[in-house]
Amino acid sequence: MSQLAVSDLGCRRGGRLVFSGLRFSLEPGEALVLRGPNGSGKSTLLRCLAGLLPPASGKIAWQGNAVADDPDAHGRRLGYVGHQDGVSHDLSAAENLRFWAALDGGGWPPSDALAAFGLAEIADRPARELSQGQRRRLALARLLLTPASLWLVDEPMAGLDEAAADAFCALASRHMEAGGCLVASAHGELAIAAAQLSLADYAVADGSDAPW
Amino acid sequence: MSQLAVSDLGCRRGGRLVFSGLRFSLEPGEALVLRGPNGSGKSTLLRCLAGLLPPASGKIAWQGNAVADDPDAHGRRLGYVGHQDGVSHDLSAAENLRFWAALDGGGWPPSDALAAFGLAEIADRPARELSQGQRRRLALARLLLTPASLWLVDEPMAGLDEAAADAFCALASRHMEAGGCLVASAHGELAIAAAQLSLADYAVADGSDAPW
Amino acid sequence: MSASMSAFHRLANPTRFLRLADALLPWSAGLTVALLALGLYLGLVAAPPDYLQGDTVRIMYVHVPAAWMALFVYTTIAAASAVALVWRHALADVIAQAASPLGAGFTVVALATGSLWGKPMWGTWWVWDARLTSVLILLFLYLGHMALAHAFDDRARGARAAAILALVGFVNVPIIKFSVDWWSTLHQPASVSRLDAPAIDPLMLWPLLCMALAFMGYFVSVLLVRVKAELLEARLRTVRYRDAGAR
Amino acid sequence: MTRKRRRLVALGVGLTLLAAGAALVLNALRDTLVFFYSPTELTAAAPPNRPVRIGGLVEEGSLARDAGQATVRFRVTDLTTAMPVEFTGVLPDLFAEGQGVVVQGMLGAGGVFVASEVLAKHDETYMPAEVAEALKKSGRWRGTDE
Amino acid sequence: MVAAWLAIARRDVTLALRRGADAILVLAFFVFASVLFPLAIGPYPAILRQIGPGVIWAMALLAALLSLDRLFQSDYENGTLDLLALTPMPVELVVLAKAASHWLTTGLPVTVIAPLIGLMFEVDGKGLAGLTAALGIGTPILSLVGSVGAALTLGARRGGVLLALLVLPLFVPALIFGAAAAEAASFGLSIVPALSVLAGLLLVSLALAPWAAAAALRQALD
Amino acid sequence: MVAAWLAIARRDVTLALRRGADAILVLAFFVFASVLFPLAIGPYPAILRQIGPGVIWAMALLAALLSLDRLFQSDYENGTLDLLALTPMPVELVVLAKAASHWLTTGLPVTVIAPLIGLMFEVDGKGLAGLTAALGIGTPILSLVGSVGAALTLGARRGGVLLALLVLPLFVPALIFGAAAAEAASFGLSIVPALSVLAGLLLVSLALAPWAAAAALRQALD
Ligand code: HEM
Ligand SMILES: Nc1ncnc2c1ncn2[C@@H]1O[C@H](COP(=O)(O)OP(=O)(O)OP(=O)(O)O)[C@@H](O)[C@H]1O
Ligand SMILES: Nc1ncnc2c1ncn2[C@@H]1O[C@H](COP(=O)(O)OP(=O)(O)OP(=O)(O)O)[C@@H](O)[C@H]1O
Ligand SMILES: [Mg+2]
Ligand SMILES: [Mg+2]
Repeated sequence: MSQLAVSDLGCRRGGRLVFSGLRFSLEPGEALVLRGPNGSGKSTLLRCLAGLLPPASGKIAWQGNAVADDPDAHGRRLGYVGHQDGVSHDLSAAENLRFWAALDGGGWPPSDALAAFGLAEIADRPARELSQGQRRRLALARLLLTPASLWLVDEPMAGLDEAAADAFCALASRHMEAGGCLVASAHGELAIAAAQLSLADYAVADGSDAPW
Repeated sequence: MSQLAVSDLGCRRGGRLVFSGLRFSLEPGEALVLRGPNGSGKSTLLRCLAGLLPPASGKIAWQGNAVADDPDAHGRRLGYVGHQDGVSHDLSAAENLRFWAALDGGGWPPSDALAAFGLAEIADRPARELSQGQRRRLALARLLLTPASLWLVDEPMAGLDEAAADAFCALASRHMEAGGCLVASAHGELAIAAAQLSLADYAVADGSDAPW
Repeated sequence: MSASMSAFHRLANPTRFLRLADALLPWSAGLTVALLALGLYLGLVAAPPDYLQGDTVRIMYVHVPAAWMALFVYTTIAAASAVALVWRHALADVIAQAASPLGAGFTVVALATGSLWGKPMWGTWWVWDARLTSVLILLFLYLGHMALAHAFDDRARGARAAAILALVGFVNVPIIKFSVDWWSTLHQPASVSRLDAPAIDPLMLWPLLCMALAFMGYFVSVLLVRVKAELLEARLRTVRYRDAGAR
Repeated sequence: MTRKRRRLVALGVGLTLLAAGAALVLNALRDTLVFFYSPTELTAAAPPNRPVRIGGLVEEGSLARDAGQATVRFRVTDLTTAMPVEFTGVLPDLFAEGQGVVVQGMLGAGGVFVASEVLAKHDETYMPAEVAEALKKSGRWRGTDE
Repeated sequence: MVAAWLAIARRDVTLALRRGADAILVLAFFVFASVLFPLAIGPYPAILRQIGPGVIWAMALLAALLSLDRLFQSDYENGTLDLLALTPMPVELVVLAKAASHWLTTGLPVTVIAPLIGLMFEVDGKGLAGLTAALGIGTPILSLVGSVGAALTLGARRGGVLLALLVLPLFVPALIFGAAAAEAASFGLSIVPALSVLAGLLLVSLALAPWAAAAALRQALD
Repeated sequence: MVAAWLAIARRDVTLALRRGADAILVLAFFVFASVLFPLAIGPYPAILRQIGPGVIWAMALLAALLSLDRLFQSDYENGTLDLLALTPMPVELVVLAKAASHWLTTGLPVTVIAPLIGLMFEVDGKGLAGLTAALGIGTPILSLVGSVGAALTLGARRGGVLLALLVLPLFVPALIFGAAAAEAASFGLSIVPALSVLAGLLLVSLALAPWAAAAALRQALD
């Protein structure tokens, strides 16, 4: 029984079917990189795997149990970073992380997570004053706060410089060595040993607009 | 006399001096790619070149004339795309471009610009329903609407798929063949013949906070 | 403007200002104390009671100078703001921001003494007439100016925003001044600052002018101290950053 | 248009607007914001069924107190029209015949203004009592009780 | 230039209508809050008639204030303001276009609906005419002056508070003369003086507000 | 779970205070509004006394609405809401935390400052007591009911209209009984009936609002 198994999955976004018939499975310690042109549904798939978007068809299972049956448990085992950073501009970098740690901690302490992404020096600046890449680092640092076993990350490399990209890849590899799974989307290189999945293969010619 | 000449430039952001003593010059048809770690000041430099941020020191000249002397003329010769897309979510893709064309047109018609970035099919969708990369394409398509001679683009490749990245590089090369200049920041590859400038070389150890 | 010129503006003037402030401060402070003592004596002891108001009139020696200063300080801020915006002169920003709380203080004093005086004279603490209302708006403008200047993480931005506000709000100053002439207010028209001779007896006028000068001296002295403190603090910041950078 | 020309045009338009606006305001100001109406205005207007304020001078010799009661009667005049006023309550210190006054209340039946509040209006002259006496004696008194 | 100006105004109106946040929400606030007064105070025609114009003006002011903090905010956050500053259009005209569309989506609806609300307050015909005329001239002042406040507080730490603190005192003259016009009308006095003061204020703010707001916007773009 | 709930409420209060948009704006709003009314209506104590409670309720309503459309909006736009939905905390409790912090930064300051404003309107002691009690019970209703509206309108094409159309009618009962309490008090009648209706409304909205808002939030996250 695989850790994460997806069968025959189809997703609808804004009333249009984006892809269908998608299937893959991951064992503990494995990673999957989603590929595909813009608008092919990588983000949609990640949201669906996270439980933020109900699937239009098919099933997502964790250790054999459908995740829809216990969304809370699924939420607890997840670390999700979407296109949007989920950073409050009026809080400082450290305050942002401390908030998430208070809500759902148990992993690294916030200060260590900041340091892991080279943000220790600017921990006390309001997030509105961070550069694009610094804010992205902050979003990724959130992954470390919980002992999540499944990381879902949308274009982790976008906006990161080389050092931060290396740091992320190293941390992701460590996560997988510890038995974690990773599903990430990417357009360019991603220095992580991973299977590749091309969303274009599952595209729906013209996503019908009818919800029934 | 170069087209764009920058001498001894220093820039302040949020009261901190980010870099200083920067100098470079571009001839017609030349491109420059800004490199440097997150927070090294690439975006700051681009904003400064656009005239959105007054320099803390130094001078920016276009064909020998300081751009600060005639900001309007500078605005007219510019095409600027920052980290933020400048896209109104409540307008459709086509409406967004038509608005900018009405304000400051004279280049490609909006529908051609959409087509150049493969957005023709989704032209009538509200921008809020576009994927990350589709929205980024829309922002870049704005560059084509005016006959600008200087393109300033912040991380053009971020979020673009291969096709879109190629399209941008091709369009940029065409722009330069026509005598245009380009200054772009990038973390990864950028398939454009260009000089490279590393912002890290001009970093200020710890920008002082005093306005005098 | 060349780079060296702007560097001159940035560095030389605050330095010169500091020197000037050091030279001026003892004089203005001394003068303030002397004038205040004299004014208080003249106003509270020497001046005769009014033929109508009796001794209540002595509130005038505080109310009127405070009200004048409330207007004067705002005018100063507006002028400094114009200088700061046009010539981007940092010292003018510092002056405008240092003056703002002082002006607000004077406005509060004018409002408070005015109400105190209004109860026995008019029979009410407060009415919504044009003079009183426009002074209240002046207080709000001062508060807005102070709040805006401190609302940004970047000081320079706060200073510029506050300067723009100060200029826009200046329209209120002539309204305050002429409200008593333009409208039928409960507040009296001008007694001193009028085209013909003052409608106030010399025995009462002199103490009033003396107090007015004392208030002005107080303003100048405190302003100098505040500006000096701000300049030194900025210098300290510079040095601290430079040291940190050198290490 | 060059930048300079455009700036000049903008400045010109701005200043014209400013001047026109200021002229309009200053020209119209006198009769607008009224803290109180004069008795003449109030008699001329339709009798308002609501509280208003009237202002003027307390007519010389019009003040009468009802014996044993706190009610006072006087007339407020703007030197053209005088309006009878009735008030029950505490009068301010400065209230006196010949002094300025602002009265709030309703115009009652029979043209009597029933006041709910009386405010004294003070003028801009300040002088010691002796000087006032001297002025009155010498006939150079320009005060309000003329 | 004119076409470009119209493009900005049209876009803002389109956006406001499409979001609905501004035009109709503001109108709903206005109607609802005004209607509350008869409910809360009870059916005393004399009092209602007297407070009617004042309540309507105060509500028009608050309605304008309500929609102000969104005047530049979303354009500021999504980078549109940067781009607008780089077009050949002077920033002053951009402000004017924004203020115009703000008025079209708040001041104008309020002015149009005000007579209806006045009727509920049993304001008489003359009073209604005075009120409507005053609102027609006075609400553009609110949009213009408000644009200065909205621009000044962009990116400020306490944006909302500041906006209220800065803008409401500057609204007061319009309020006073607007209410004075209605009062004069119901007294049977001429409303021309009050209206011409309002018109004068409008001209003055037309001259000063775009300049001040543009200066504020430029410094906000750092 | 309790600690996590407190973390959300604390963060929201922190954000509100840091932005200042909510807590202090409410106070500024009240002071200014109370200045606006005498200015607009004219300084007639008898009338001011009568409209005082109505004005204060109208302002409480406006203050609540003023901050409502930002209740979830920025969290929605920057992706925080996605993440909150994934935490172990049930979305219903997230809503409750948000409504609580909304009340702490709007309803509570309104209730605390209301007696002062009432004094400015020369409302008598009994009236003030009734007013304050009614506000204390009534303003949480506004926050709870408002959270449903705010959640429903997230990302909707005509968000603002919906917010107005859905929320305003739901506010009416609270307003009517709130104003009735103050009126009863100043007539010397018992305020208990009005207050117990308010308390009943509060319990009902406490039961229904989090559930409805959570459902709305879940569908907004698609
Ligand atoms: C809260 C109530 C009051 C406020 C806000 C207020 C405000 C002012 C202001 C702003 C001025 C300066 C005007 C100018 O420079 O032209 C002033 C002057 C003056 N006020 Fe008041 N006032 C108040 C109450 C009173 C009262 C009750 C009296 C006396 C009955 C009074 C007597 C004067 C006098 C004599 C002047 C000097 C006029 C001159 O400049 O020649 N004020 N007041
Ligand atoms: N709005 C802002 N206010 C204040 N400081 C800022 C602001 N934006 C960026 N900074 C700071 O200015 C410095 C330069 O930022 P800038 O955005 O130019 O970096 P960058 O090279 O573009 O980085 P990235 O690769 O992450 O985009 C950084 O230290 C950053 O924290
Ligand atoms: N919020 C939304 N509402 C409606 N439709 C959407 C929304 N977001 C995306 N879409 C549409 O759904 C499809 C898939 O989008 P998605 O964001 O999953 O693509 P993606 O593969 O992540 O693309 P990118 O590489 O640009 O991030 C696209 O056609 C897009 O236009
Ligand atoms: Mg995507
Ligand atoms: Mg950058």
